[in-house]
Amino acid sequence: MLQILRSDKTVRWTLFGFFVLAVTGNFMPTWVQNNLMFGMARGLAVLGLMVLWRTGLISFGHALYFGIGAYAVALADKHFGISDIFLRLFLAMGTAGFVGLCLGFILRKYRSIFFAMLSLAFSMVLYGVLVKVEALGSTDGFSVSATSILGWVPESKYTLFCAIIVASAVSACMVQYYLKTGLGALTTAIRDNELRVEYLGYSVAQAIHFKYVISAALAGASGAMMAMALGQVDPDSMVNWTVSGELVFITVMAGPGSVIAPFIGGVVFEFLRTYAFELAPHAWQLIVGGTLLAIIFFLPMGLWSLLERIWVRKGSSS
Amino acid sequence: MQLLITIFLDGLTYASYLFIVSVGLTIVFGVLKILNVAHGAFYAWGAYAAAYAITYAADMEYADWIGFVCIFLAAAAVGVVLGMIIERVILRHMYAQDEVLIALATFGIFLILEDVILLVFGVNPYFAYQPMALLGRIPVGGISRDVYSFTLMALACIVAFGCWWGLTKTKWGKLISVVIYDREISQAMGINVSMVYLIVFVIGAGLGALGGAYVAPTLSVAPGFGIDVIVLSFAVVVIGGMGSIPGALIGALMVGILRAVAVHKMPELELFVVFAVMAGVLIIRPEGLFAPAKARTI
Amino acid sequence: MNAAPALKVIDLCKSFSGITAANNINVEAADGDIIGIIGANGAGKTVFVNMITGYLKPTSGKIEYHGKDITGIEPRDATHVGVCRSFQVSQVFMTMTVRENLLIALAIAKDEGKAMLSSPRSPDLVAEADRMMQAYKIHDHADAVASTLSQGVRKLLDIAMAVVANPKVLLLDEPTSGVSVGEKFAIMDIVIAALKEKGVTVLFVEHDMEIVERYVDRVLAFYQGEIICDAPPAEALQDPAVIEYVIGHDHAPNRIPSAETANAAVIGTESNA
Amino acid sequence: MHKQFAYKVLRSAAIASAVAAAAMTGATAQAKDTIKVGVVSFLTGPAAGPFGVPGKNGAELIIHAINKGELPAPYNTKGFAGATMDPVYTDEAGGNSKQVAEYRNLVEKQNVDALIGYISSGSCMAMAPVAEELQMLTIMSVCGTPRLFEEKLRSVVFRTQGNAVGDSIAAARYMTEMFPDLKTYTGINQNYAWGQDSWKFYSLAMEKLDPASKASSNPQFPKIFSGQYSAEISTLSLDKAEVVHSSFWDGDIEAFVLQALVRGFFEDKKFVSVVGASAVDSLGKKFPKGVVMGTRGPYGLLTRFDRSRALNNWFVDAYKARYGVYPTGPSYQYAKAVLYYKLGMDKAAAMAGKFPTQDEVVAALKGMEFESFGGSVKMALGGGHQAIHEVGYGITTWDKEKKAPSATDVKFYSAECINPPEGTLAADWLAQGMPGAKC
Repeated sequence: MLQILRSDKTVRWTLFGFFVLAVTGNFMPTWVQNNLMFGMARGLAVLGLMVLWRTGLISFGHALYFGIGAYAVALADKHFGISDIFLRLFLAMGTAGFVGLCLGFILRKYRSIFFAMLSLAFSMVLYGVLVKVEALGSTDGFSVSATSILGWVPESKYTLFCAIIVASAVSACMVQYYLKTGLGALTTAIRDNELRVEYLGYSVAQAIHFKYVISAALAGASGAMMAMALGQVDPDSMVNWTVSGELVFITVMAGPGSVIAPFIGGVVFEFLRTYAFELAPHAWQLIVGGTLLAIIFFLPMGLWSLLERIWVRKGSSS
Repeated sequence: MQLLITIFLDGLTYASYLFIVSVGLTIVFGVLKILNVAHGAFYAWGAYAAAYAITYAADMEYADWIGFVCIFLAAAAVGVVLGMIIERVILRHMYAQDEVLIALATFGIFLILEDVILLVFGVNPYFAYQPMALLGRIPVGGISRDVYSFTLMALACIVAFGCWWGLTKTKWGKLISVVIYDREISQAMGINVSMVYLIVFVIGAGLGALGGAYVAPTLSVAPGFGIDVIVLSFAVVVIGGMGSIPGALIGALMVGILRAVAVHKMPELELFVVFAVMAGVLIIRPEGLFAPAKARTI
Repeated sequence: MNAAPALKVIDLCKSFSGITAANNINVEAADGDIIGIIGANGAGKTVFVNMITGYLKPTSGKIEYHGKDITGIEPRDATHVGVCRSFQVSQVFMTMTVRENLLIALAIAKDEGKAMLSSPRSPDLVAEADRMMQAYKIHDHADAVASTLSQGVRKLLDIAMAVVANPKVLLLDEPTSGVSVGEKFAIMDIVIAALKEKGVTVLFVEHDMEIVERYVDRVLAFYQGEIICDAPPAEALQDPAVIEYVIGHDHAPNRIPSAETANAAVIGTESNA
Repeated sequence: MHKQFAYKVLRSAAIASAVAAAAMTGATAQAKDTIKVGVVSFLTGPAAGPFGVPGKNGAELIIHAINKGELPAPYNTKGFAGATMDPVYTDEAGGNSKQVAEYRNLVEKQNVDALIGYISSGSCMAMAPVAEELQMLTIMSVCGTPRLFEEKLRSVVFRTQGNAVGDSIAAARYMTEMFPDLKTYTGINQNYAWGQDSWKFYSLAMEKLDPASKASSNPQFPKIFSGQYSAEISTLSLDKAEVVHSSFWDGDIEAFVLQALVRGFFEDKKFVSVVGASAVDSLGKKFPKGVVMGTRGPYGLLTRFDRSRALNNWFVDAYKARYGVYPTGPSYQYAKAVLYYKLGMDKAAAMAGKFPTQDEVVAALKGMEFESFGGSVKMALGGGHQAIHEVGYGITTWDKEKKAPSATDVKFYSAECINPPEGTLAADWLAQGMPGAKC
């Protein structure tokens, strides 16, 4: 495993880039830090969706795992006062991963629109429970207390900022490694021709199930990070179908080109929304929706392909 | 007994509403293979257009029954105008794309239309109660109910019958079913598929708008009021089988009745049941209760 | 173990909602046999292949591999036991290069996919892929994306990927359909040579009687889901029933399968793949 | 080559952010002839029309007047501690998490000096922790859940609006006094903090005030903004209870009234609405007569035509002149919050003898008592952070000569009559039978 990672350039540049970001982050105004945090946190979920997308599957229900992650943190905080970042992440990813594992047994048989619809249904079931049960905070949700690291409570958000960046970097590298292995290569293979994969002697269902669990765990981590960065969870901005929509939106906007793309996409989305909301409080959805259409029409392979193109042009001209 | 009647009628009312909203969605999916998230926006637009027309008529002190005319005109207008624009300008360029990607595009359209509503109609809610008030109430099962909700049921029946008749008994209906069966071949046979698509989409949008327009008098028509409808109608359509009209009818009835039972017996399950049923049906019968089950793809 | 025939099919039947696609089929094939399957379209050739390789579950009957019951197993398990197949319409990974195609195939084949957890580009896998490409004479196309290949090369790749798992029994579904006349014999020479030296039992569906005559030890003639003749080619191709129902009276030794048989074959898979 | 590119992208990104960072740090305005204040209310969504916009208007009117020094005496001094306020109006819609993000943006990006607003109890509960974390003075104007200060004391968060306890107890007192023979009651409330608390305290108060009264076993808690209530209305109609209590607000109250009205609901049931006055205005003549209506304080419907208070008269006239409609509850509540901020600033400035720091303002605001457009306000609870004031109820009717909705049998209950003393939890106080209540 290690020598693959060492030999892989993307991994190196990812680590380097995130490192630079972490350092410069210290000098950024807090609102930029916040938007970066939110963007990165969302990026984690998008990374998982990207893995699914490469096999040709788009889930309209990943808010389920995003929400599970977020609520795992909130509930553990409320009832057991758990504030340690590692515990929180472990709980969030564990629960999300486990639920993903269970639902995976059903979902792995589904494709295209049916896959999308069934995952939507599952996520809405959770939503229906959350908004109606007072013990789960109903539509108010809960606020989440500050995060501690092995007993030490940092006074500035910068520490969490770094934590999120580390988490993002690590998961980006893991996924990169995963895509490098035979299993990873299988993602495209399955999208191309499931029949052949089966006849080569590999269970497509199993491969998809595995990817699904990965994406669920990542979405869980994403939700947990979001909860910690925001200090608040609630169903409408964590579990409702619009959240799944947003995640898919970012996935398509970022494009499947690279494991870095999701994080760029997430950050771009955060800033897009912040400014749209500031410039046109009455029409910010219009701006966001317009961008979505534009991307689908003119950049089917997402922002990453755009960056790629720019770079290629630069390269050829110089 | 009293309770049973009430639950049944509440369920029926809600089911009729759901059916009118969902049938457009299912038709569009059946023919164009598009899962149209923007359907919720048509619903909202229909409601706004109708509410606007009705309140205007009321200010002009026209007779109250004019309100009903407004409802249908508004629905038709929204269907034709928005439906045409969206199909011609955006969707027709996407039919080659992957189903889910188109669905995402319609999500974008939905976001846009939502805000355009704000820009056109403002943020203040509209109250177009005249048509509902006009019809008054009758006592049924020990409590009094509004006659309007019964006309809603009637409308649902008319729509259902209309769709069935239109698809099975008319030339256009036959064309459509041919196109559903095989797009390429029908093109080869010289059917103007793109025209069929346009007309079907307009009808679908119109039905969505009609749903909104007809319930407008019972609600405060306010911003952001198409959002919940989308997933509800998804649930209905999926339960019945995407693309199946009788399916939409059964789906609507199931969701409507179940929700009514929940509200009366255990309110906290009200939302849960709807999607639990949706998931359950998808698990047991992915193509829904009515669409024919397809062969395994692997 | 090897006492039992490589492949033994007993009273195999298959019917789709009333229509009988296979009726009491009995076949035995020893190690190294090369068997040609002929028959008009819809005679049940592909259904037969699909049942042996687990794509279709038989309605009744039994399939044995070296005496081991493999009736109705999943395709991947058929591959694991050593029964592999190729397809009428080549089933390859269209967006990948020839080498990548083979690398994935090898990674999966290698010790039941444990190789999947490391990079499929490991030197030994790459070397093996190159060896395969040499054997199947597609090394010139090593880095060409599959979707850009000619039918013939794609067929070879398809077959090569089927062979990767070192099958003992290999079913080739119309290896030469849709291939230009020039390529036909080239392909068959390559394939049969490669398989003979491995001692693989081969059953292949074929429309071109010349190919059948040239390569097979035995012919199975299908008609309406039944085997109407099981004999060496010389004998079989003279059999009146075969001439009547399979070849047609205008049987000329250098008959070229017409375009429509090829296309029909293509549609054939669409209907059940 | 591709990897090369990845590297390039990242490097440029890194550089860009570094530059951005360099540019943006040190961007904190110190000039205090103007102060920037975030004013948050629903600008979109179903709550915008009936609550957000009237609230925003109320704030706008007062801010304008204060900047010009046009408020009636004694408030006719110019500005906030001399500074003119530059308000940033933002939208409260879109869910708590989005609001928290927006709050951070206002504080950290727009560098506001304080925040005023928030209508939904959900928002208030979500914002309070952030306000504490960022130590940003925040004056909540409308939201009503008592949890805000009962769960924990806040250092920089204030609320100039009495909480659901007062509203509910007042409702219960009014019902037991006006309709002593209506013994059974049920309720329909939104399923979140505000709705849950309103129902909880109303039924607790009823138990104490009229032990013979009986709550229904099946009160309804629909999701906020559901809009369709025909099934709920049936349930309530089937219920034998004579009284129906509701804390519905935003678009929901209108929708409910419309759907219930046609079914003669208000003839069969005595309807108690804690905060539905916005519907009385939006539905006008259409609104059913004989509904027990609250306004969460001495304003809106109940005091509209009561010309006894100079401040109230000025406010009603100025508001009507500027916006062409009568001010509703939210207008008063936002105006009150802005006024409170001005008083705090002025007082702090007077004490400090210079432009006050936030700590000085907070100190000045603590426990302040002042006369607002709707009656007097005492910051008595939550360590001087939570307001108490009188709350009134009346019965809706249509005023023929004024051609406007109005209320009869209006009764007000003094702050001390409907609120627990400082330091006692409302639930405990009710359980003990409201000792020391001065009515």
